[in-house]
Amino acid sequence: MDAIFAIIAALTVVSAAGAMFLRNLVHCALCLAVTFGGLALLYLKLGAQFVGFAQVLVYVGAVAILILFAILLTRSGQDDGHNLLSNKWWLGAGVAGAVFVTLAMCVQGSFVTGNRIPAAADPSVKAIGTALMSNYVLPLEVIALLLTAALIGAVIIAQKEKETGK
Amino acid sequence: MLGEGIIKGMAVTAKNFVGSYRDPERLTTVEYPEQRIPAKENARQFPFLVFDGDNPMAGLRCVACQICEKECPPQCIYIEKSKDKKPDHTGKPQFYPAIFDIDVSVCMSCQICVEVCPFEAIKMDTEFELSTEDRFGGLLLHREQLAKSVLHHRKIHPTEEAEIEARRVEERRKAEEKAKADAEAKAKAAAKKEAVPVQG
Amino acid sequence: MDSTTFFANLAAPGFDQLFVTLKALLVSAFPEVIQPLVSIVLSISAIIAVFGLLFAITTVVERKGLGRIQNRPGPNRVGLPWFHVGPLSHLNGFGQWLADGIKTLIKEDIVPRSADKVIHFLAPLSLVVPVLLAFSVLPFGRNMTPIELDAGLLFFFAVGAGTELSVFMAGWSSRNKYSLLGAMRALAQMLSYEIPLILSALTAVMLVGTLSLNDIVVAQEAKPGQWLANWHVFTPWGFAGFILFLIAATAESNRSPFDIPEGESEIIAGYYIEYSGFKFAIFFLGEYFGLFAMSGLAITLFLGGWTAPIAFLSFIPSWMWFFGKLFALIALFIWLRGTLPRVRMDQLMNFAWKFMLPLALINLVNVAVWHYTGGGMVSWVVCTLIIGIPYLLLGRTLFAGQKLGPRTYRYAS
Amino acid sequence: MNELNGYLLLSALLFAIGLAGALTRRNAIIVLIGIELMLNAANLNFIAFWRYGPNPEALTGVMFAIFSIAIAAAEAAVGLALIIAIHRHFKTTDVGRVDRMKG
Repeated sequence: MDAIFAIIAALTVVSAAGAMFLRNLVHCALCLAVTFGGLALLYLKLGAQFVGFAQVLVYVGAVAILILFAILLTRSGQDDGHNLLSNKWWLGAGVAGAVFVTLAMCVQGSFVTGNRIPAAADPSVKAIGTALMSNYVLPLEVIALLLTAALIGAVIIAQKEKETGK
Repeated sequence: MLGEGIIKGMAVTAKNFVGSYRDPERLTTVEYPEQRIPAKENARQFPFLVFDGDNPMAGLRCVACQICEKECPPQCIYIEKSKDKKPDHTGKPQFYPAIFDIDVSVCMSCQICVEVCPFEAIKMDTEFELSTEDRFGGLLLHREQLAKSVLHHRKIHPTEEAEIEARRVEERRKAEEKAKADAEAKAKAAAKKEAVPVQG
Repeated sequence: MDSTTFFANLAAPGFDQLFVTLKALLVSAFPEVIQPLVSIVLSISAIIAVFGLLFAITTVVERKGLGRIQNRPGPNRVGLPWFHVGPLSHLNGFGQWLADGIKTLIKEDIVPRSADKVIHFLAPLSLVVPVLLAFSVLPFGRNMTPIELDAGLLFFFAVGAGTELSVFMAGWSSRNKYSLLGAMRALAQMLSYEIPLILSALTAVMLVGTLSLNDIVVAQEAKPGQWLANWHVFTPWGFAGFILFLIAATAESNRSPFDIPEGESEIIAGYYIEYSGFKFAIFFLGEYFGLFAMSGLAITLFLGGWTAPIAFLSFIPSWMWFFGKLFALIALFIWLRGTLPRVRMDQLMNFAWKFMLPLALINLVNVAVWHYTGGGMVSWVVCTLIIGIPYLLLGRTLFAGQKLGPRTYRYAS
Repeated sequence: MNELNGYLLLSALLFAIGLAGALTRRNAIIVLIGIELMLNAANLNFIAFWRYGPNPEALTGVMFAIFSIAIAAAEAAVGLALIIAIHRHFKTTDVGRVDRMKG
């Protein structure tokens, strides 16, 4: 447990909490971007360079921007002040707390996590590419299909109302 | 074909770029403090007082009639008439302005003072570099600053000044003739007076 | 690059490796423990100094160049202070950047009362930091890549994504409708043009088979026995890719003719309308750094990076080649800015999605065809046709239904 | 506490935060953000287990993370499109008030 991990982890957790519980939705989305950045740093620290950069490219560069666009399009940038939380928020908070306690107890009590030594090998981009094109070619194609479907689906969903209104 | 226009446009700009170095005539910019465009004859900024001869204060054409002061729309002229009189260019004794101030920060360059002046004593100047560190006192011009030689006016408005000059020469000639005629008449009268005793 | 490589290069000093040797010498002067730190600090300060100066010079050169294009002399007054004697006292206006810098430094920093102060403050910083990070993977010369990353290109695009967020932050936090409009325009434009940008960059990656920028440059160097270098721009797909990349890079760095996010005549200055003083200067700096980074990447991917175009010219140091090409590209951008009028928003989007994207996709196929046909005369013809015919067809459909006759004026003429 | 435990606990905490946000907030966009956070927490687990696992050469964890990122992007796009469509229809993004099946 070194200092760098502690700093990044603290940054990530604090910004994640901000993303969930800040009043202004734009602040939430910006905090979310920081969380994604922190996670990318954690990936880099774990030696997964490709995943870390892909995380920044996809999440900070696309998903965070998409969420910001959605916030502005639905004009929910400023909450009206009341009713921030749902009626039975204590139930949700209790469930989340219970989940965390359970997970933490599992992690601490598990024999699997005992004293592992980090593996040395850094995966080169070439190895990832080869794996994508050999072992994982079927998932890759499925993902391609899924992304295409999602693209078309998103366009249709967002446009639907307009067409019927005509 | 797509992109053709871009290439044509870039050729044009490249021609201008190279041309501006090879042919200084292309540069339309006038680098102001060093280079200046000579002012157009009808250019006008703020009024000044015209004087004849070498002595600015003695040669002022202004007779302190105060028409311009009354006509000035923003009321930027202040005149105080003198107590004594001094002769004008025709030799007729006239008042002169003891104080003649123009606040150029108020003046709107309308030229009405010039148009109403019966004595061609106030004219529009082309001087525009009037910036000063004192925005109240520095822009209130007194008659010493306002007085400028008729030669200056001839330089900036040659056509107009030539007209005025001709008129004034005519005036002077008439005045002289009149003076001469008066003198003659006087002389005749004197001669008559002298002759009367001879006759009588 | 690690210190062992530096010491290896000490053995072969020369003009080409001047800076590498110098850095190795400087680093070796420090105790062993802090050597990596010193190496990093040296790289960072070199990048900031060199590109800061380049930014300063570019602002003046751009204004002078634009002036000459419009038959004006441009700024030619400001020289060095206290040197107003002799013919060089004006430096022909090349002291302008210093005056501008001092002016922006000492100007009042105004923050709108209803602005989101924290985000308003963070926005310029989050623009400059990612852009500076992007420089760290560019190969400026032989052995002169600050950080040799296996996924250098991915890193470049990943940090580039951060700038989009900062544009939004600036536009939203200012509480000004024009700044928000500018930010939304900028975001839409950046997201749309990022796709052709990455797709056209991928062509080089596909052929070379690596994401490491230094390896891409090495692959373009002239092989022993060749007189012409293997620059990607010398091939049909590479030429098309270079043009597509250049257009997308222009849009990505908000340069004219794609400067509608700033659109002075419509939305005043876009997302940085509410910035003044030093924060504005940082935005300005960030824009230009982005331009330099994009130009550097274009050079690396298509113009052979630090390699010489003709083999016998390789006696000229590699870093000189890189910066020479950088200057040439900057000049090209200035030239374009002086030539083309600003496009409309719908034209911009149409161009991105109906022209750039299909062509970039076709170009990817083109590279594969080039690779499998071997790069001979046949592949030249085939590849030119593969990219040329869609270009003509798409160019025609883009203008279908538009009358582009000579312009008529109702009152003038 | 060893390093893997640290990552796993962090991941659990992030998951819990995301879950809490998704369950307690009213705004649909925040719910979506919570879901994204949970997905990211899972990704962190994948990478951590890959790094500290028995054979990292197999790249299984990395592959999982890559595919998960792609799916999350698709999910975000569709989810936000849905939210925008809902907003057009109900003029609200409050999940508590979107309670009619019939349009």
